[in-house]
Amino acid sequence: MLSNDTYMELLIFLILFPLLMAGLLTLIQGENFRRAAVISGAVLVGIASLITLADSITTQAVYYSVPVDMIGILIFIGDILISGYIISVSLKARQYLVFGITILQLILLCAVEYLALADHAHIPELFSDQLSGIMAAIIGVIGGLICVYALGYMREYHAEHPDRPDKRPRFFGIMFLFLSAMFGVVFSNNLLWLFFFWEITTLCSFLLIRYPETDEAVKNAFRALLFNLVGGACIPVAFLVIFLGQGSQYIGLHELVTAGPGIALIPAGLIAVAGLAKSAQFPFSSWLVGAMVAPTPVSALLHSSTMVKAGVYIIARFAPVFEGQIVGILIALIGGITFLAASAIAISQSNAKKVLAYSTIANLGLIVACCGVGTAEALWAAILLIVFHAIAKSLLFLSVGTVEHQIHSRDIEDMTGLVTKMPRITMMILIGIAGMFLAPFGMLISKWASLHAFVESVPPYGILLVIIIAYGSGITAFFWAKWMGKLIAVGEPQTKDESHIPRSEKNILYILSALTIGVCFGFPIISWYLIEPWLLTMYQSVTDLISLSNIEIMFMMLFLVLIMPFSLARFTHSARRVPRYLCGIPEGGSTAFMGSCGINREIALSNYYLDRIFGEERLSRISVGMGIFLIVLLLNILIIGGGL
Amino acid sequence: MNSMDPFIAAALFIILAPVVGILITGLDRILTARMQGRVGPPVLQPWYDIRKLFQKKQVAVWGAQSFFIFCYLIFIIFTGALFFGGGDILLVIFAFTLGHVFLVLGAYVSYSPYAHIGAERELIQLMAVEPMIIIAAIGLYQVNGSFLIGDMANHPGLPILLLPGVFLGFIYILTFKLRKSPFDLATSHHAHQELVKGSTTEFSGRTLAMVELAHIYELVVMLGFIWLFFGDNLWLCICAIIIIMVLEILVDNCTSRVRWQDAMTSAWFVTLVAGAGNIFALSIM
Amino acid sequence: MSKQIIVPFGPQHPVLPEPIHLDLVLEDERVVEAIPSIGYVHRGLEKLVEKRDYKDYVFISERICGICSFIHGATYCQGVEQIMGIEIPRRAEFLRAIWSEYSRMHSHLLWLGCFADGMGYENLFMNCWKVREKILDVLERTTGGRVIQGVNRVGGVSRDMDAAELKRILSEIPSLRDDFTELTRIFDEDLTVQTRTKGIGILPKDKAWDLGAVGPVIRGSGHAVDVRSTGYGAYDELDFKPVVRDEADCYARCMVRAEELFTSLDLIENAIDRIPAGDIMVPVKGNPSGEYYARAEQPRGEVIHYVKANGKKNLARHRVRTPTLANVPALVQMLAGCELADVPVIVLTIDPCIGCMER
Amino acid sequence: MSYLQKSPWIIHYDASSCNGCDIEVLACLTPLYDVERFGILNTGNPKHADIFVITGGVNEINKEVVQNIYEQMPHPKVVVAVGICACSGGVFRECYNISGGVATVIPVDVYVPGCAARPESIIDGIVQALGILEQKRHAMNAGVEGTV
Amino acid sequence: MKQPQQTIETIAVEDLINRVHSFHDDGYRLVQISCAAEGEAFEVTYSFDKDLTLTHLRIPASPDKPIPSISRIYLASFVYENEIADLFGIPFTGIAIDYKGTFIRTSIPHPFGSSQISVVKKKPEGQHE
Amino acid sequence: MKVGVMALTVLKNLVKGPATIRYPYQPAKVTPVTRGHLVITIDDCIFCGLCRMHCPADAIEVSKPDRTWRLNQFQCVICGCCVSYCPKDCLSIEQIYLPPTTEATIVTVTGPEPEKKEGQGEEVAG
Repeated sequence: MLSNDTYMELLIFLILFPLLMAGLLTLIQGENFRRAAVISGAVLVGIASLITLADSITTQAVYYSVPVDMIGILIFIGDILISGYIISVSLKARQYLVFGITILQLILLCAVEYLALADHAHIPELFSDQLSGIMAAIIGVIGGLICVYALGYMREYHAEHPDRPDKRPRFFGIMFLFLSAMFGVVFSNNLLWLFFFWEITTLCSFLLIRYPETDEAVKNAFRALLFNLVGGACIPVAFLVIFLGQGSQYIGLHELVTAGPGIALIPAGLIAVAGLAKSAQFPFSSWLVGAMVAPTPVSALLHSSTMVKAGVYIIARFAPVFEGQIVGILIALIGGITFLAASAIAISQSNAKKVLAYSTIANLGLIVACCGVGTAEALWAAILLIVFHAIAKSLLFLSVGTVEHQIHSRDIEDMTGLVTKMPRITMMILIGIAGMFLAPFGMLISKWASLHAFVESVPPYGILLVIIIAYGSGITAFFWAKWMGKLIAVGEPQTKDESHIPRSEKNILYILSALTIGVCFGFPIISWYLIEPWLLTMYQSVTDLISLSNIEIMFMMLFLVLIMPFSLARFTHSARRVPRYLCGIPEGGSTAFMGSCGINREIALSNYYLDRIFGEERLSRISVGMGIFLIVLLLNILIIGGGL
Repeated sequence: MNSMDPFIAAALFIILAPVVGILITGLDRILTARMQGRVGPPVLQPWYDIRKLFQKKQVAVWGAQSFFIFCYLIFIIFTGALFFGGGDILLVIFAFTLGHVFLVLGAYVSYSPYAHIGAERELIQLMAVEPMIIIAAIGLYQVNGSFLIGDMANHPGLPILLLPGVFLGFIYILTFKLRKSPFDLATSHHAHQELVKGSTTEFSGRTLAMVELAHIYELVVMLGFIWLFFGDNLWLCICAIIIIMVLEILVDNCTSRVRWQDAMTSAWFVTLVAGAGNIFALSIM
Repeated sequence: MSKQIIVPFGPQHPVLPEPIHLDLVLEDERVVEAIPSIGYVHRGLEKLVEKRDYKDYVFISERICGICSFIHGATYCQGVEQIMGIEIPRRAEFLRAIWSEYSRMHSHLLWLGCFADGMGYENLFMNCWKVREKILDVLERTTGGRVIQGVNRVGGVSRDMDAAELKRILSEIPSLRDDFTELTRIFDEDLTVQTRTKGIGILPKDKAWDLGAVGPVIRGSGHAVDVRSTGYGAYDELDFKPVVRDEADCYARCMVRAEELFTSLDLIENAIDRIPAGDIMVPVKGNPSGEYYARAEQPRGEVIHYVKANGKKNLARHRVRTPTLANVPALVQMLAGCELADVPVIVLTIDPCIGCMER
Repeated sequence: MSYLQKSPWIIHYDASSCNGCDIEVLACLTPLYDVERFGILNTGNPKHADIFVITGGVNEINKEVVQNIYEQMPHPKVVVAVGICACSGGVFRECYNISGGVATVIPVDVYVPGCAARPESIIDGIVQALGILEQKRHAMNAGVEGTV
Repeated sequence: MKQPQQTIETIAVEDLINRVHSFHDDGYRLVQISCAAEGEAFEVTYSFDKDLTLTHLRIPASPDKPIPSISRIYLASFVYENEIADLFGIPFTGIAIDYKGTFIRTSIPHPFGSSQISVVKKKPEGQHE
Repeated sequence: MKVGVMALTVLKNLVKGPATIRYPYQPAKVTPVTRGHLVITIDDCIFCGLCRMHCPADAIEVSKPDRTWRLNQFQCVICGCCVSYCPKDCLSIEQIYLPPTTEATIVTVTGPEPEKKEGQGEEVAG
């Protein structure tokens, strides 16, 4: 095992190396050179993050103080630079709301810094434990894969949209900058640092959403910025509370969490609000849907597998504080309502990326609900959800991106019979979807775990969440299954054509599918070696979270599902082919029928969207309303009620 | 369902469920006929039907549809085995859903109008009943303190006394699961509906036989669920199952099919009021 | 790509006993467009009139449709009798009225059954048809045919009912009335039936008139259009009042038919009370010449038989405007904006008799 | 007796009949005649059906429909022509739009006479068809051309 | 009792639309449109109903001369007009829902049309395979 | 609006038992006037051909020289038209309907030679 020092150097490498790469990539213009740089950079980051993960299995949490004194000032200057940039951009775009909030944030931050200069307890700036390890692995591996995928994707993207400015060096630069920031978020112990990295991710998200430079993209980018800033503004407030009330030693994450609810509840609650905004919970959710204008790798990396996870990560960090608290229950309710409402809205969407976006919001909601409940079992489920979701969702996003470039549409309706045109890619999407909602696969394991967790916790609120999940799981089954159906429904078989897909894209998809299945088999290992030890450090005792017999059953199911396709060949040849039943009047081929007025009509079979019940506008209005109500209630309790 | 070895119980289910299921279905058909003033088929008619379907030559739009139906059958049997083997009730429910998703996919594959609409409706049904089934499982857990069906079946006492609302809600959605009027939206026992045979329209021969067989396994599993509401009172359980079955048949014969909106919203409403209300009340107590 | 589902509905479809076709364009399950097409039963039997003796043609006109069979035959005879100036015996007119009402009841029960079946109420279907068999028994006992009676002749009817038979019919009516009450109560009160019929397929009063709807369709929309009110045949002597309802939806049309069952029973009782003695047929000599639009009220509404003769033993033209054809425009109107599940219900509420419609 | 004979499912199609036979076919399902006693179900779907009960003479445009339904039925299958129109075209044989009995379009196995065919007749016809169904199954298993 | 007597008024094609308009304004219901051969020519009859009394309008027609459709006044006329167009080959202009000759598809075009076909066309036993 | 209005009817059906006529184990319903199929008493037939002329379905063929009266039973609609035209009243309708067959059947009834007895044969049309 690595010594503490080498380990720390690894952490610093993970933060600084992508930063270096970012700078490098911004300068590189040649495509081949960039390719080499991105691939090698991604591989290095991936390996380093995996080493971190492996190491965190055996080592306890490690804390590390950066020996350089001036670095705190540098961070502050960084904060000011970010704010300055945002201010200039927002003024240029006449986004005065953004401008105002940034100014507010800056003032708060200056106040905090002033207090910090006056009274500064020495706490370790960086740390790493099992949760950081897991997060780092997700960022490193998935982030790396997505960056490599983006190489091929962005080339096609610009070939398809010649009207949009080709700023690929900058694009990859920001992607790596983002990776650096994400590592910073998960390794920071000093909340001031964390805030700095947090703001960088917000900025990266803003820059990447507006990458297409269309009016819509710019508008949505500012909306994302605004919502994240509103949330982010809560963090300096939390700092103020810490510095004014509890004492500066609690600016350390570890110190704050272990201090218990008495001290930590108000700052934790405030930071959690920032987390809610970042992870696009109602009422903040609309920014994430808008963010789908960004190129697909961005959606995959920032808006489903990593950046939004930062939001839930921070809530998960404070989960032990929330256990059994009204604040926690409110957060859990926000998560629960988000889960239900976003899933329901996903039913009415036919744009594949929007479906994915809403499903992401929904799953983040479920994670938030678990964290809000804050018991060991709930947290266990939450972390598994983070892992499974990150992998399966990025797989889905990337496959959809690939399909989009082949069929020039991201509408699910246009994916009818994709299985004959692109069997491999379709298989990947199917695995991804199965991973999102079907029994032996990842998300369902966690859903099962969260049900187990909720039923016993904080009665009767836990039951409320159980009821929400009960409804939500039926709803999720609906929209995923209809998508699956669309993919495999074959009207007239199309010619198989997957040759245009760049090899790098394909390989990335293979790896991600393998990972999706792999974590299903490997989740007990993740649980035993990573999550449970981590939970043990947070909670004194952790009961048997998943019994061996249930794991056996899940494995049996998984094997069944994986073995089944081998019987497919048996069925494909035995039957006499007859055209589909069209009330006895097929006409020319088998998808047309002899219609009225002497017109031969093609059958068209669109999915159901149940707009009247699950319409986007209607449900958004209701759930944003509820979200605002709950957030206001939460803030009231935190600020006016003083945390009760 | 006392402390039998889980594997033996599961094996017994796989062998005996078709026998029991076919007898129940046969009696169901006779009773239905009698309620309509007819004589009805022989008791073993479902058995004849299934055997006949196996004797027929296959026709299919695409071969893959049989594959999905095969998966459906296997997972329904797996669900049942898990259930009677005394496994975790939530896992049983999820396996059950998985099985149904395969049925739906089988219906989607053919890209046939009626099968497609049937599949969509099958999903609507799934969406309508899923909450109640999960809530029933949670309710049973609250009473038994265990998610294991093995423990629930051996629970001394009557869970139904604490779970009247859940039981009511469960009976309500049982009608969906048994594909009986008024909720036989996706496919019905008789074809006189707007969807021809709905989701099963494109299946024939062996494939259809597998669907029928899976329905029979499903029936036994669903009746097994009723069992859990009565703990270890064997005779009471059997009486309850008979009464409920007769009641379902009566309802089947006393109602027309309703539209999907009514079906879904009413199921959700009943789930919310009776089911969710019940478990919420239990958690406060 | 638009979120539309385009599917064929019919001609072979289990919910339709007869072939008619609709192109359905759906959004989710809401019908946005439904264009009917027909012609799957078109035989062209009107042409046969040019070949057959006008007296023998009665048997073919009866076979225009197996449900409205009797009234088709009777109306054809009325038309020919009119242009030939034949006054048929009063008793024959009464007998025609009695059989007409029986065939109306058989048709309405058949319809109520199919309608119940169309909304998935199998048991009700079975019960309606069970009662219907009682009507068919009477028809078979008195005419020799269950669905095709074959008793109409130009100049009267070929079969009489003796006093014993009339008495027997009278004695059976109370039990029929009980059966009808039991059945119509279900259509009237059952919750699930109501959710499927009330407010579905609305045909506003003015639209119904403008679209030329006939029979229970227009009477369900509040117009008292019933040709029996004109008092053709024996109806001038019978106490007849048309059944009218104002709801204008599927429920109204259903209830019009249900209530007409009772009206028919009353008419039969009435007719048996007043039936005069005498011949049932007058001899017919010579060939017809002239033209006439003969009207009668079928179970489905007003039917018009146009007969045109030019002194030969074959008529020159026979044209049947059947009620279903007249109701097709109304159907198009009603289908717009309904749910897929309501399509069979609405299609059935015009009581489509495609055999009639396409001849 | 094989299982095929114990569970014959029918599909009914009205090819230009006058309705008389149609409603009698339907009447067979109803309480008074109740063909479900023989395991007969009206499936309404060619892919589930064993017996094709067809009424009425075939006209120009439903020719294709009849052929299509017949084609979509899985083997072994039999066709029962109910009523004289289906047998020979009946009174409408000479109409310009009628091409004759069902046999002009698809092979017919059992003819049920009557105008309209009585329910008892139809039951007889279907029962007779069961024997033919069984023969066809043997032929099919023996691999006779055109049956597999 | 005898059926009521009927009045048939023959008008010119040009007057048709105006007359039908006035019928519509007077609250008449369109009952039917029929067509029959009159010697070599055809006559198309429109029947209207009010208070259960029929009134008929008749116009001469021929396959060469299109008749203006009244479906803009009475939508219901489209069924009859399509039917006459298909069976007699008499063209109508401006039908609201025009099936263009596919309303009733027949084995021979316009069976009732001027190229009068003979009824008998089949041998006595026509049921052989 | 009530739920379960049907229940009463259902129970009544249950109690009363099925209304089914267990055909073919029970005889079919017939009435004295039921039109089952057409028969001829060939002895009385004078082969005038009136029945052939008026048959709406053209099911009858009469040949005076051969003294045959042929009925295509798969064309006859059993309307009874011929019965009413028959000058010798030798045609009649029996109540029993014809059994289904696997081949379309034509019944040929050959009349007796003036001194011979009746002969009846069944011929299958190829």
